Amino acid sequence: MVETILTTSMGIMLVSIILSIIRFVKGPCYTDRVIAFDVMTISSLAIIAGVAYLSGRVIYLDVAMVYGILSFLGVLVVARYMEKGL
Amino acid sequence: MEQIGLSHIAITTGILLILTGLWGILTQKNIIKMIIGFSLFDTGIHIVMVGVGYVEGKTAPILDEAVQLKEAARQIVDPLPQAMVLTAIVIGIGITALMLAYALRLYQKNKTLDIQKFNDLKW
Amino acid sequence: MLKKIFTAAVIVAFAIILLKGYGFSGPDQQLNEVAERYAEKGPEEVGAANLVTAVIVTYRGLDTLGEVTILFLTASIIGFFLKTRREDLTAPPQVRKTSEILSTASRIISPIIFLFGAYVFINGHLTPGGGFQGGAIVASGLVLMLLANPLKTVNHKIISVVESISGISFVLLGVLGLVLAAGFLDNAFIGPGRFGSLISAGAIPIIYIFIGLKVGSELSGIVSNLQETQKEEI
Amino acid sequence: MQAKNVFVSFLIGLIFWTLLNNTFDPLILSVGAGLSLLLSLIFCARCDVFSELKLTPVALLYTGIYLVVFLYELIKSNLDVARRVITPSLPINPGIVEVKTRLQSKMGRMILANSITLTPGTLTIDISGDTLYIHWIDVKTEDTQEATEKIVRKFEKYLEKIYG
Amino acid sequence: MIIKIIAIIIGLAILLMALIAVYNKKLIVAIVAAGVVSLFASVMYLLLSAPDVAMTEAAIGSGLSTIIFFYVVNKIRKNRKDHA
Amino acid sequence: MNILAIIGAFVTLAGSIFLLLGSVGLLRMPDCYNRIQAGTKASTLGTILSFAGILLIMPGWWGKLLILIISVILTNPVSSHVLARASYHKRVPLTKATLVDKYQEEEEYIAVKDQHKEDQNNDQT
Repeated sequence: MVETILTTSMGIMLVSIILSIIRFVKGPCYTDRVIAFDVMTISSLAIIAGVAYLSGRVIYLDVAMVYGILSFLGVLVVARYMEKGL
Repeated sequence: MEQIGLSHIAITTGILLILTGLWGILTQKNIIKMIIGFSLFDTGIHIVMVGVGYVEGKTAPILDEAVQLKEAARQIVDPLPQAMVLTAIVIGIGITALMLAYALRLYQKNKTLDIQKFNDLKW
Repeated sequence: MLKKIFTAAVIVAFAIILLKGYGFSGPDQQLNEVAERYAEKGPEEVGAANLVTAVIVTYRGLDTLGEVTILFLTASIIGFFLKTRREDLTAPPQVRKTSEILSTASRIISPIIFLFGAYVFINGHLTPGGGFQGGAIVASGLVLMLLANPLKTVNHKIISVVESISGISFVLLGVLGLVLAAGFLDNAFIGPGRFGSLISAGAIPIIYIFIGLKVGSELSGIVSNLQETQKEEI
Repeated sequence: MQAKNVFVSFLIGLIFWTLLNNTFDPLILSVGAGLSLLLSLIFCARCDVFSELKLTPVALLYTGIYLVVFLYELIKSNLDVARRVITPSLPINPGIVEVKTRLQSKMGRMILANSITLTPGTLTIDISGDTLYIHWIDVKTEDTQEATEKIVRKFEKYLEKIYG
Repeated sequence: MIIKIIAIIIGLAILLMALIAVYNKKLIVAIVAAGVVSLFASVMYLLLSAPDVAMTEAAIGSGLSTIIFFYVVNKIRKNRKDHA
Repeated sequence: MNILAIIGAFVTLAGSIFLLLGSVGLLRMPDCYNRIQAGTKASTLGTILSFAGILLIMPGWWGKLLILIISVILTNPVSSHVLARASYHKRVPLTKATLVDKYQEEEEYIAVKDQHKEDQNNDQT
């Protein structure tokens, strides 16, 4: 029961990753691509948590923590580059 | 779906990524694009190596309450390729940074990033 | 056009070599001998719960030494290449100010990032992670501080002092293993401790702390050398 | 004021370390305490982030109330954005408005700006002095005073109690 | 089962992003696409049950190398402005 | 199979639906700022709900999941604010439907004016 629902929700997260990939390919300006990158990172966080549950290993969450703490640095550096702040 | 293993998917992806990176290195004229191609090549090799070490249906080589100590050899994947790849990734960023520093220096000297304009060694 | 065809031929040849090497046979269904030896004997010989750590620090410790040397060489070559001249400070730097939100947030987040990096390399023998990852996380914390305040300069003296002290301590620990135990970088000269607790696996936590500090300071040196905005030698 | 800074950041570091290790083993706790004391002495001795924070029971109570209000607004904002997204005609009329805040401390302003970013249809674009520029997905009013009433007030009255 | 589907989609995404990184004219887009390749590669390592490698790739490949690329491109831009 | 686990599974499902709506908004919205709004908000709540659901299913993992939730709440609005500010300073155009724009020409920065056109040419390195 629980695993079926979790599998469904991980499928929905995958669909969301695919939609943001479409935005990345289309995106007219840099901001669109960067925001698509952000959404992809966050969806991957949720997917990693789901994989950690399905494998039954708490240690996989450490990887998710590295993402959660460091992922916004990439967005930050692109934004500062765009506004000539580096 | 049953006969396709996870490692088949990983190794196919890795090989195609290697070829894409090599294509990028060979066809692009901008130095920075060539360095990006090199880093793609690097990632592809890492994926292939980890995929070769994967054993179907087994878990990570870290022993905690989810893996029994006695049964460890039947429950974990190969730790050796993972250690190698870990080393390789760290060296990879060093190489990438070094290449970027060279590219920056070349730009400061020649005022261009086009690889075909660098004809100092031609005669 | 001819060039493109030639390139495509090279790619195809490379692909054929790769596919021959793999042969579509698929992976084994069980571990090979070396991995089985590591999995069975590793926990008692080394005492680390994370077998990747055991392989990196003890079984293949010399590789790690070489790797750290390569990083050190890279960092020093970059520092030598992008050497800046101090007297070019005439033109004021043209940098847009950071917003107040980012500078406040970086004051809170960067100590947390450093603490997380320390957690990663102290617990390297129990959880995924270790010196390299922890060093990279520490360098990322430094990057956050530099992003929030672009005109800040990093003190290169502190970085190089930390780097050399940890490098020397790493080699000394290796030699200590040679003298007191079976070989170079053998970790058994400190008692093994209880399996799975923080004080276990002999000298691995100490070695990993030094590796983490060394990698962190090297990556920070690379980043700050590439970052320094105002002192350009043109 | 410096002792308070160091103390608060030390406390935050210790809580973070405990959550990370998920244990109360005295050895691990002492390692964490040493590390977070060192880090807070290095990084927070000269910064003024936590100096306006009030450490009274009333402030703690208001922090709890603020969290509840914030979570409610977060869920409301998401339902709002979701409704706009799935409506076929895409009912948006966006604009950038200007609002004022009474908060003085940097930390309070940061929390205010983050809360505004996460709540219904608003996104902080820039902050200078006591003026915040806000991108609003559904502009109801262009007047500064009314916009302040609508956007800022509901958080500000709690944050004032906490940060003064 | 779901893990294999995730792996297939992640693999396709990696290849698409690699093509963008090689063929896009704009340098910034290429660098960000290379960062996305690293991100998905890290998820792939996690599926192959290699959390150590995944962590390294997350911290180094996706974080630090993108940042280093941007610093260098920024220096090149400044240099060009000085000599324009 | 206790009732808490099933509640947690449904919470995770709700989180994934919010993530999906966020990326649909990313596709449908007309300009950058609206896309930032849709993208960051919905994905923040979606991720938080997914972690909360797994927290309900596996209560023993609370420490790390709590850190994940806190870090997402702390870092995500900062990055979206910085991104919005950067795209405003790069003069990414607002959509036609925009009613008011009070934030015009507040340039008290050190940066040199009117270099954005040259910059846009230069980006095609």
